[in-house]
Amino acid sequence: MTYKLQLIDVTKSFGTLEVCKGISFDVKKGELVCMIGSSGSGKSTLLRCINLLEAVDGGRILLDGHDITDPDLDPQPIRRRIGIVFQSFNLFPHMNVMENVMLAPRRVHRTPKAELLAETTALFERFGLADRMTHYPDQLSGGQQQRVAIIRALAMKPEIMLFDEVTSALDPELVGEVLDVLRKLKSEGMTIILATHEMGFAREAADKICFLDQGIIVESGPPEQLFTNPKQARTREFLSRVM
Amino acid sequence: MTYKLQLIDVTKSFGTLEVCKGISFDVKKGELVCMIGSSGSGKSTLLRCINLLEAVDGGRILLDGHDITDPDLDPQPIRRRIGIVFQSFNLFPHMNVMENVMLAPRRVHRTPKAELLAETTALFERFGLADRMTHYPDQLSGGQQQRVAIIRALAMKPEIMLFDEVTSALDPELVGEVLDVLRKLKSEGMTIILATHEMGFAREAADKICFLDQGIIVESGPPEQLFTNPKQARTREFLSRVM
Amino acid sequence: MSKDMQTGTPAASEKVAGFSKQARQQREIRLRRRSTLIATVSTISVFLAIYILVPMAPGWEKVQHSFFNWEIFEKTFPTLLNAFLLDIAIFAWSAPLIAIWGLALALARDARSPALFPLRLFATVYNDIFRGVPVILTIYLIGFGIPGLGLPRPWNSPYIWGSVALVLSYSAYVAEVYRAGIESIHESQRAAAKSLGLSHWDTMRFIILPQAVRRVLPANMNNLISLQKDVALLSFIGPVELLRQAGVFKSFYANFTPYLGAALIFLAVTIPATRFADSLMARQDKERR
Amino acid sequence: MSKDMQTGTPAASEKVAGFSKQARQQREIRLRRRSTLIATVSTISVFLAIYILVPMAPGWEKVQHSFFNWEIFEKTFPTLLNAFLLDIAIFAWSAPLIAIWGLALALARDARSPALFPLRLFATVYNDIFRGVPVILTIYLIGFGIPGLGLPRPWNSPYIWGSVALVLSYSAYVAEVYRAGIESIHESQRAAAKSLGLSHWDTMRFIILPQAVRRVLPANMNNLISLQKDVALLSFIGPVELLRQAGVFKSFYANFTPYLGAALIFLAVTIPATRFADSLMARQDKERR
Amino acid sequence: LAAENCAVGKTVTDGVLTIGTGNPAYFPWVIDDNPESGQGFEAAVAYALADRMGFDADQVVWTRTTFDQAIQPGVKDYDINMQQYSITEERRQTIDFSSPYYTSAAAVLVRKPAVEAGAQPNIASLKGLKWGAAAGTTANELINSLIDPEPQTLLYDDNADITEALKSNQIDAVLLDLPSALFTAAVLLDDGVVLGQFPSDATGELDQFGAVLEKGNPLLECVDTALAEMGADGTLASIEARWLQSETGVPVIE
Ligand SMILES: Nc1ncnc2c1ncn2[C@@H]1O[C@H](COP(=O)(O)OP(=O)(O)OP(=O)(O)O)[C@@H](O)[C@H]1O
Ligand SMILES: Nc1ncnc2c1ncn2[C@@H]1O[C@H](COP(=O)(O)OP(=O)(O)OP(=O)(O)O)[C@@H](O)[C@H]1O
Ligand SMILES: [Mg+2]
Ligand SMILES: [Mg+2]
Repeated sequence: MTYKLQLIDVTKSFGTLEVCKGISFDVKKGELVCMIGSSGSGKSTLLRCINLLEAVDGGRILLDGHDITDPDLDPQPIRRRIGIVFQSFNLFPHMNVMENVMLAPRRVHRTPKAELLAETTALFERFGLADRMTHYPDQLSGGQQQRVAIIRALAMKPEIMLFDEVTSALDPELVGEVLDVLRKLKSEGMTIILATHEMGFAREAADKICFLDQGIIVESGPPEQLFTNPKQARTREFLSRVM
Repeated sequence: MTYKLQLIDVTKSFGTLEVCKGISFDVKKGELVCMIGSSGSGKSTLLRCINLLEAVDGGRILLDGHDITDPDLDPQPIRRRIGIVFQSFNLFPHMNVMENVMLAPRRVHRTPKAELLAETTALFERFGLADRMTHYPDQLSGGQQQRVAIIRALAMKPEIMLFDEVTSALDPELVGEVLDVLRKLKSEGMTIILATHEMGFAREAADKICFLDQGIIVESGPPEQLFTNPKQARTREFLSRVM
Repeated sequence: MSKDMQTGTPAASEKVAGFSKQARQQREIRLRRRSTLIATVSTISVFLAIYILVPMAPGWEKVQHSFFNWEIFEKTFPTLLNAFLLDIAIFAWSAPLIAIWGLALALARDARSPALFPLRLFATVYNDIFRGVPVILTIYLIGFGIPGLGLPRPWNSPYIWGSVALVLSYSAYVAEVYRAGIESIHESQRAAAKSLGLSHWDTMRFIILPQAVRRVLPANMNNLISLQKDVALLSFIGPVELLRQAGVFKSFYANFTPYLGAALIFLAVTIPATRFADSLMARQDKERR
Repeated sequence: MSKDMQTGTPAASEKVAGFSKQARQQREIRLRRRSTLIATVSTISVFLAIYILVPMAPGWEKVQHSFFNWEIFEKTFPTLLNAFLLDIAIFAWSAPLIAIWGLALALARDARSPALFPLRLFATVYNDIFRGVPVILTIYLIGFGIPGLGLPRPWNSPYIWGSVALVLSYSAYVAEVYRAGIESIHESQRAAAKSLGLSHWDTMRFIILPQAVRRVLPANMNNLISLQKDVALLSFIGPVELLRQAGVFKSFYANFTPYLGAALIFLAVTIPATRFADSLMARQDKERR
Repeated sequence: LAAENCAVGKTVTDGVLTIGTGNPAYFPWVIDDNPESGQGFEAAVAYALADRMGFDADQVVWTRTTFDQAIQPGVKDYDINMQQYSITEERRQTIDFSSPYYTSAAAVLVRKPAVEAGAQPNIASLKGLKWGAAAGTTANELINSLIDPEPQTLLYDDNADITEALKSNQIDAVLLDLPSALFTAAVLLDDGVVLGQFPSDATGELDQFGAVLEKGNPLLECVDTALAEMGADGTLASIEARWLQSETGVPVIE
């Protein structure tokens, strides 16, 4: 059993709008998978389904081989194993960033305060934000905020991290620092799924690219192949528009 | 007299915050000048000063050789000669796009209705939006909205057009269509000043690049020189971050 | 391509079939049924408890006689309904005046030329005063006071001066709501209008006001609902509208059931109106996202 | 580089020197002075006109006697001030109860488990009823009705039940405000909390409520100001507070000056409070941009 | 109306006497809230007065006002208003009163439980009770000057509210004019007791009822003349005897 996560024929509708029309793919441990595709193609919805923030309508999602879409399961313990970072509105604006990071481990894992403080400080240091621990989110730049959001997810010690266009709301200059963090995570062996518009980064860092269009995976494969030699006309058209 | 617009030592503060610290540059008729620089460097403020939406504190702005910063001048007739398009919140959401375009000529120039309708239709056709004239702004994509905003400014028959990061709020796929409109305007001989983060476009289309940092123009020159061989350390550093 | 991947996936889970759409739907229906059952049972038991326990209070019979007296209800309700027509009439002529005068005040507060400073000052002081004094006090002062100045007959009517008091009070609230709406329109909209060369007044008329008025519609709906209720305060200076009629019946029968009838009539109007305002608000919130 | 450019620019304009910063500032100061002058002159002339013209109106002497009677003002004002202490006391013990009960109602309306359906239903119906009925009616019905159930002496006091009526009425409004605040917190904040594995209640307590309560502070300030004014309605079931005391004086002297005194006392409290709420609101709007 | 009549040209509507009363008008001053019937003390006085002034019964029109409305300054839409207004010097600043048509004793109304708890018709005992009164009336003044009770007096808009407050035991005692007190005790309460009445020398002028007229109304002289005649020839006394219960038997408070 080498797959960390498998999606099998996942479908999801909002009312009459079919957003995922049977999506299947799998992610090995330590892999970085990039999802690309135009706005509204269903990338965010898919990530939210994996994190159980949305219930799927059909199909299965297997985490370490266990179906996590079973409606009788308590979703909370599963969510803790899967970290997610959104495009924006990530941090809790009324707490300083240290409190942001420490809240969930304290309430959910009941980690003792001293231990937690040490762990948190270590995390902030690792990502170069040790001097910002008592700042409030709005005192930080967008890039720093996203890095804190990543730290917060990591503090729950997840097995997979999902990133939903984490650089889209950033000024171009701040994109780099967030992508650096992703590179670092990958090099440390984290399993990562990433929805992004940063084609350069996808090409450089991904193990696999999935191109979504209108709720289905049109094409997927290693970045060199997909970017240089796309098989599908739709992929070619999309790439010509964004590159 | 070949300069369409000259800025001479323009300064502008908000309270104690000096945003423009003596900015001088000039634009010839038919030229496209790009302003680049990191967030907060003062690009938007400068464009707003040129359009007289903000009053400068010191220095002069000459349009066709006439100082337009004279506080005794009525700003309205001058503003009509200078079109501006913003990053977002451009269109009036309660009117359809045709009404958006026709309002100002009707109220300001008092153009007769029939003539105006013909002109407006011609403009929409020229920019490929003839079939969207009765749509409301929120029924259009971001790129289409920006194109309508450009049409609206053009309907006042301005002599210069200012663009303030008109593609920053757009999905990457929609950026292209707006840049195409800019190319077209330039080819038709419009004088253009543009604040942008799109380095690729700046390099390709601009006649001159000005790099702003902390309220001064650090370096300016033709794009090949500035991008390939920047003289100032600050410019080099900025370019390394965004390219 | 995706088909390929799917068949390529090893069937590693114990539940090979997964949860089919039908199975999932059936489970959901079952869950929903259970919820409905729990909800129904718990609701019924709570109401039953109230129904059984309250009448066991020692003074219940007296209270029932004084407050829930069917006989008196029957006798007074038609007259109460009739009296409510006066509330509606007062509301109907006050509301448009409030809308107009409130808008004028909002524009006066927004006046920018220095020569119009007295206007701005006036509007500011006006709003402070009329929002600061309880409506009932304004009604007493204006409704009793102005006619006391010796106005000749038809012009000293409490209907007129009571309505004037309502209009004066409520227009201050409405003006503030309009002003909030005007200020909520993004600065860029003004900038866009200005950059096109539109005048201050044209910008207000074509760009700001249409958006502002629409945006504050729910807030103004709530003001209207309050107004509908405060029309009843006119009764304190004479007009025999619903509340006064209920009070007359109360005095006459020394029984409070007519007040209950009045409350029911108010609810019949205000609940649908509130629902409507809430739905307006919700729709607007949704649109803004 | 920029220095270079500047000197390289041909001095094409007629006004070679441009407008120096000093010249510009002086011009601005001059302009501002002129505006101030215009404003002052126009304000003074308007007030002068009022001051001269109004006393020429035919009924002015009567008005002065009935409304602006210094003698009666002097005689009644201290007692009025004293009566206002009761308003303050009622306000002081009602406001915290309203805040707590309103929050409880808001949470009840937000309850999601089916077993809590009666709670949700209750909160919904409660809010509809108490927002739909004029406060004065609620005060009559509860202030007279509940004590009528036969409560023993200290527990049947109109102070208690009048306050209860206020609390019941106002908590419905406050609950709606809280609810709007809770709903205004961006969906992503809930999603972020959920994705970290926080429970529903922890999310509410640590993430949603702290933000929501802060966000609706200005709206709740406005509710408090309304409450301060509606405390006066308690007078209808007995307590002799400011409004009643003014009414007694009015009847006794057949003169409206005491009402004016009452209005002044209300204004002294509500204007600063309103200003404060407005500034809170403005600060919040600014922050949100 | 005869041309020489003193009311000519002085009424709101020519040839008609408009009389204001309460809404509702209370027993025993007006029976069944129907003043047109002439039943009840004030209704009967009104018709007798109208007759003296030269108006036939069908020339009398009734209008309703609240208690407060009648004593506010300004133009009135009635000629005279009769709803148990006590004549006071302060009120005379703003409105005119006719000469009194009735002198009422101020009576203390309580419920049985208060009597059982030991309430007695003397000042010392009354001081300890919780008092209520109608806000616009002179009763509040009388309570303060005659009894000066320890707990704060509660004030209400009308008799119905007072009755309700008595019933729910929020107050122990109210001060009313004697006829109203007798009526309330007998009809509105199951266990009402008129505990006592104040001697008229104690209450001074505060318990004389006069009709209210607009300040400076020339009709006043007419009304006063008519009332004086009615007093002199015993008309008022006979109306009183017919409509108002005998006051004997209610103890006088020392
Ligand atoms: N809660 C919801 N209710 C209804 N429709 C929704 C909801 N969430 C998403 N959608 C719709 O589903 C479709 C897919 O949305 P999704 O956010 O997954 O796309 P995306 O690929 O992430 O796009 P983007 O690049 O803009 O983030 C869109 O049409 C969107 O409007
Ligand atoms: N109206 C204002 N009042 C106060 N400060 C302002 C105002 N407008 C702009 N500023 C400040 O002036 C500085 C320059 O802002 P400006 O918008 O001109 O920068 P910019 O180069 O356009 O940045 P961006 O790339 O983010 O648009 C910023 O620090 C900004 O906060
Ligand atoms: Mg998305
Ligand atoms: Mg900008």
